[in-house]
Amino acid sequence: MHNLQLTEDQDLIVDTVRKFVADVVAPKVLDQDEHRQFVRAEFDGLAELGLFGLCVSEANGGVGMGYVPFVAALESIGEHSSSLARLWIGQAQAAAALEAAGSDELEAVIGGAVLATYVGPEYGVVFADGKLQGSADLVSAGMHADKIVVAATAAGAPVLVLVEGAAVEKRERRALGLASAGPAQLLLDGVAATSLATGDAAASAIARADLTAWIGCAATAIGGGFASIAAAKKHAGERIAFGKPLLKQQAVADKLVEAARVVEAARHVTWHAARLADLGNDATAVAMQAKLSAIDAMVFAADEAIQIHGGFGYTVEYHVERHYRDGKALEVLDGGSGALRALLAARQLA
Amino acid sequence: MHNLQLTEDQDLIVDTVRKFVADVVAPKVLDQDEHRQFVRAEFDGLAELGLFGLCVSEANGGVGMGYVPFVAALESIGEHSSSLARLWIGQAQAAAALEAAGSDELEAVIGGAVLATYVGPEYGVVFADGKLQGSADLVSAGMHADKIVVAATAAGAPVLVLVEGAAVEKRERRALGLASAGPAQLLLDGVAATSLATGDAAASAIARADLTAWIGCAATAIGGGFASIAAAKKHAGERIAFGKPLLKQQAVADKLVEAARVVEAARHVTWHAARLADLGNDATAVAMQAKLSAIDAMVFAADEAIQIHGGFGYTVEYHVERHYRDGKALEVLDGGSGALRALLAARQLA
Amino acid sequence: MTQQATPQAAAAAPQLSEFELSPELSQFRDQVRDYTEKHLGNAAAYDAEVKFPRDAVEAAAKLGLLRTTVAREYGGSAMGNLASCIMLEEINSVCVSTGVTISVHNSLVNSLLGKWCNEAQKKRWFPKMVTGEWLGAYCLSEAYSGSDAAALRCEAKLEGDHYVMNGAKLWITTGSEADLFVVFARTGPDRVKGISAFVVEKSWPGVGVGKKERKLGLRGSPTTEIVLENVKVPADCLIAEEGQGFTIALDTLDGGRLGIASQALGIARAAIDLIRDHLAARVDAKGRPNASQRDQWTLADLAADLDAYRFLTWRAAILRDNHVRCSTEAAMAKLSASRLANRAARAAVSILGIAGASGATTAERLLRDARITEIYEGATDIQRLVIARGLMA
Amino acid sequence: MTQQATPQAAAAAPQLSEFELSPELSQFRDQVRDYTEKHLGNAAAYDAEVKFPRDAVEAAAKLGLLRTTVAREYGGSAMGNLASCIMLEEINSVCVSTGVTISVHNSLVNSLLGKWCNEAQKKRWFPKMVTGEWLGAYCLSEAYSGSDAAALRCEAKLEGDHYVMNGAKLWITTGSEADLFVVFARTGPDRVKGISAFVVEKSWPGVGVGKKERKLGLRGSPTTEIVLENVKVPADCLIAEEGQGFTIALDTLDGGRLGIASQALGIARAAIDLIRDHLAARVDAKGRPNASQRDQWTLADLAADLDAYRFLTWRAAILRDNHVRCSTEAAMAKLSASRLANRAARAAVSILGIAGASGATTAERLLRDARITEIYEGATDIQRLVIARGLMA
Repeated sequence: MHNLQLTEDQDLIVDTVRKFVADVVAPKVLDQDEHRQFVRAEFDGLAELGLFGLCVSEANGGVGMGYVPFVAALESIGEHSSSLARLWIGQAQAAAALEAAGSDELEAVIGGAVLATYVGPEYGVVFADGKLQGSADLVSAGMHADKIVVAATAAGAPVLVLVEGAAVEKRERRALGLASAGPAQLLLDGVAATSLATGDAAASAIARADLTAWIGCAATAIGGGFASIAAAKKHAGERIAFGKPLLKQQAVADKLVEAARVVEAARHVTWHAARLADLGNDATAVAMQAKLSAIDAMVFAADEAIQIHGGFGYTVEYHVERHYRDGKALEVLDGGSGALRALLAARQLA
Repeated sequence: MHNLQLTEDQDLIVDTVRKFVADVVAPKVLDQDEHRQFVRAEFDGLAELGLFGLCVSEANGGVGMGYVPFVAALESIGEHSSSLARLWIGQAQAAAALEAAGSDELEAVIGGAVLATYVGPEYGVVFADGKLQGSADLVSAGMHADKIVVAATAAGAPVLVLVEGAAVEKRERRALGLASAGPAQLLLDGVAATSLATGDAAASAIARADLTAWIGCAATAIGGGFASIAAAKKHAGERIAFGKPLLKQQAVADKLVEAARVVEAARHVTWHAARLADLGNDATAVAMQAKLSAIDAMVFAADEAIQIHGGFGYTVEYHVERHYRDGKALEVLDGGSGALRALLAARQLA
Repeated sequence: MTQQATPQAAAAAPQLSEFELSPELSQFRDQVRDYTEKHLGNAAAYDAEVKFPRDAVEAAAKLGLLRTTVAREYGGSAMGNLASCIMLEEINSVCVSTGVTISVHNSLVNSLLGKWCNEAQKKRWFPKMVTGEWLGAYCLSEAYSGSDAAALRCEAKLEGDHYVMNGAKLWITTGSEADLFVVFARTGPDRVKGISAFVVEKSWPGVGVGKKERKLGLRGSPTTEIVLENVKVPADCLIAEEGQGFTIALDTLDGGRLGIASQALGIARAAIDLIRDHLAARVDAKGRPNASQRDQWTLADLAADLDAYRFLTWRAAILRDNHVRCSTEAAMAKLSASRLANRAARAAVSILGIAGASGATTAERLLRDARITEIYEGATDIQRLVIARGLMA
Repeated sequence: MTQQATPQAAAAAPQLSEFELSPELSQFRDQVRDYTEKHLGNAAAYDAEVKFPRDAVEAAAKLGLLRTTVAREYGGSAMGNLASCIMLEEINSVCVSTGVTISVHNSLVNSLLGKWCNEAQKKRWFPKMVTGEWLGAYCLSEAYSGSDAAALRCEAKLEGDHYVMNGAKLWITTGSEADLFVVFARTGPDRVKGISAFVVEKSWPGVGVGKKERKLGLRGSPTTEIVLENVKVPADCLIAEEGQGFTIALDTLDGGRLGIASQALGIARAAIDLIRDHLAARVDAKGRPNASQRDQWTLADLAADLDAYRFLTWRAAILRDNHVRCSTEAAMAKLSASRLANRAARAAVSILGIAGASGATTAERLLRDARITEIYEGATDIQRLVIARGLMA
């Protein structure tokens, strides 16, 4: 068995997702992005496909297929809508944390009856006397989430808590990217929260949610990278300059070759992280590397794709400017690249 | 099964190679490099370990284990001596071409009784009337090879020919890197050659030799990259500046984290190429990507490792300057990066 | 000892001012900074609301900033390219939509009119152009000719005392707001020598504004199609002679590129300032500086390049002010500054993190705005082509 | 219209010469080029044979190139830092071993003596230093103090009319060939204020040359250990006052960094010239240019940066010639130029391919030589630290 090869069951899931995205998501994505429309209907579509339990064990009501099909499916979604992919990632983070915490909220999240999102430890939210202190910005689905799982600290120790979305004051954000994911600033001061887990259980739930985000973002970025390359290749094949298609200009061909190389290399790391996680091995470091590599690759590919498109690339109709923005927005979430490198240094150089 | 996991048989080979390199190669490598000594004894050592038939099928007298253990073993050698690794690659290229051409010279090459090297199509050597026209520079083992397999053209069509090393005029080269691999310029004008294969058979032999070089160089570069990182990490852990070990300087840690990330990413691509080849799939494009990525990674890692070493890194004792030179020397062989990108463009953008 | 190197070479220490602004230019820059503080406060709103910065441009006009490249005898201030570059860096560090409007008006249109028009033409149009009563637009690109400008199709047929012009121009900066268009059109079949330049006024029948582009950034500046349907262009609106259009276009672009290089420098500076302020504010519990080393290194690299590429830009501007051909030098400036602007803006988003991408700071707008500088007035690869040809000639 | 921007600002067009060399400096550069052509033909041999370029340095001395940073009253030509930078770019574009010998002699040792020594000291050492009868070396680094220079351990104890010096200095350029050493040693326990600077002559008892480094490049320039065993250093060989050593070291390094920046510019230029010539020679069957676009783009990027970073270097040199502190500017120059030299040399090897790595061209030597410029006289991260601190101050 070599890399990037799926089982029949996994293949079926990915095909289903691919069809859903092509039929339902792709046609609307430009308008939704430009007008910052929250894609609740598409989210519900993913729920109907039963995807939100993919990484949750069968014993806990999930599908138990793990990260490999999660990655493959997110790549397909990322090709068209990083916003939608990010919503799934938030839902998956919440599910991962709830499963680890043994919470009975899990079922509704898996089923999609509840739209959940996750606020990671990077926001430094504090939990005391049943209430939160702090805020979290650029939270995907922040405007619309029914439930928010928050990784907080209580007296310096990790604690996982649950907040009702309706109880939180929100501010809509005109963010750089992921515009259809309902990014918001959440003002959490004084908001009542329910403790789900403390100590080691909280730490392991938070670790699982982090892992889910890193692998999921990497997969989304791989999709965005490939989509950028495909768009540029198509444009370069059609556009004539200096008497021949752009694609026949060696410098243009070279950009595409390089972009493909870096995206494909990042893809191998991402799939490796997914496989390690599915085998029960420690995938933390590889998942962080995957996110770093995949984001770099997506931004690089989108940047080159814009350049190959020339003036067209600066306009919204050609999608590549969106991939460029979404790539940078994906980068800063889950702690950002600087935090990932610091975590990697702590692990690799200890 | 996940990436980078070997079977027991493969593991045994790699362990054997690792021990050989540590015991025999590593202690002498600095002197040999500085004095440009050809490492014939080490080459013979590899022959005794039976490695030269690794990628040759059992039916043709080889071991038939394929590219995966080839890659794993070359990584180990590359950690200490890219020169020795390059000698094996030349031998393996010759073996691959001879096997594809059905030549009975194969056995002696597999056994190591004959030291062979390979001159690729990038040199544009021409074969006419039983003799060659052209020359080839920076050919590893060029000074010492008993037999030279040459990918030439006859009337514009590919032809694979064999030349006796003794029949060729050679000039020793004071090259940038791979100093112990006996790099030479071969003056082939008028040299008598025996045709081994023509037409499709020649083309497929040449393709196999190319693939062997790309995968082999990539594996060697991964080894060199890891060795550079390991050396820098060791130095940074010991060297005190501004009151603490360099390793505790965030900028230094960050360099190591980044270097590890790019080398490991390139490694996944390399192993993927090896797996594809072993499964009989077309590994050409991935192998080219692997070489490009791995060379970039090795040079990047060695460059950062020199910088982390400071003044020490500029001296020969710390090995990292050698990895830097060897990385660049590996880059220009087998057509160089520009040629690989052009070949990739032709495949991916057709 | 024989043949000593001339000691007199260093008789006087070089003047400090060689890499610094003269007192006059320094004072001018301060005036422009004052303008940016007083009149560019709505930069974020122009972007969010996709609104032309009419008020900011009018304020610039009142200060005489729309006439820097026009000779005194036509009401200009004749400050030249170096002064224009300094002005444009300042304005673009706050608002690119205002900046590009002025850059096109000054560096492309007014420069071209002054250099290539005859006396009667200058007297006709400059009075409106130097006051900003009219804004200028530069109509070279078409749907099928971007980087390959000579492939343009818009045509102008001479019929008696006028040309009949038909075609459509794409990606026209200030398109819907400009009153005077310099239009490049085909007057003959030869790919290059068949191109001529004209002035076309907005009010003429058949001149229409077509599709308005929805863009990543530069959203306050309208980028539109200009449709030309049987436009009767009086023969005396031909600039220079028939067939000189391509020469004029390329020459003018050298100046235009300095404008865009300056825009890029402004964006880069704004991004670098964001990073610096962000890092300077990071302190540990005891108030000691605590910024990430990697981020500090990024800041250092960017700041060094900002200075370096500003010098490249000034060098080319000085050459152009001295009427020395500066295609290679202008291309170097535009290439380097535009790539720096994007690098700096991406770094600002990365380093500011959530605050960089959320819209809470200007970092995300800088990233969006910066991207155009590598595309218009000659994309990055065109600059490289110009430079490589210049070097290998 | 109110408050128009001053039209008089541009009364005179800026002088073209601002970014060009004055006629005097241009003539000096030509003299240096003539020197490089006549006397640096053995550059490859110095490298291959690990041989000090004694003949080339002596020829430079005869031409007065070893006295550019010394005042006239001491026999110098007082040409200053800008002229020295121009000279060093030329020399290093051909031979880095000669280049670094002269750079250390002029930019570090002679500059320091001129700025910090008293009259008697200058009269004592300059006669030998300006003629090149003696060569200078700068002894700051030790085995346990590279980037962290203040951690040095070499000590000098005052005993009556002399200091007794003990310690070992590492990575001393020109170590085995120099006659005069500026040595930084500890005269007190304070990390920074306990450091003093001395002149030590090679001939004194106890001064020895230790291990000679085997290096990646710069092989003609001997990099050695200097061992100091109970060396009696007369008290009048203390430079300035006790405790001023670190201040002197840092100040001197600003000038030294300009020398290394210029070395890097020379290496970069040589690499860029190799690439340009290689690409210009590539033609198709019909003789038309046929170089890879990617390689041309690389050439364009490198050439733009070469000009840009040369301006950074000149800017800092002019500041220093005007006695303005230029730590940030010198760090920007050294950081940028040294990184460019390595980038250009790596690109030359890649683009020339086999001919780049085989030893058939100078590309492989440039790659090896370039690497030191990011390391000595303040490694790249130290330059970044200096710049970031300067920006955030």
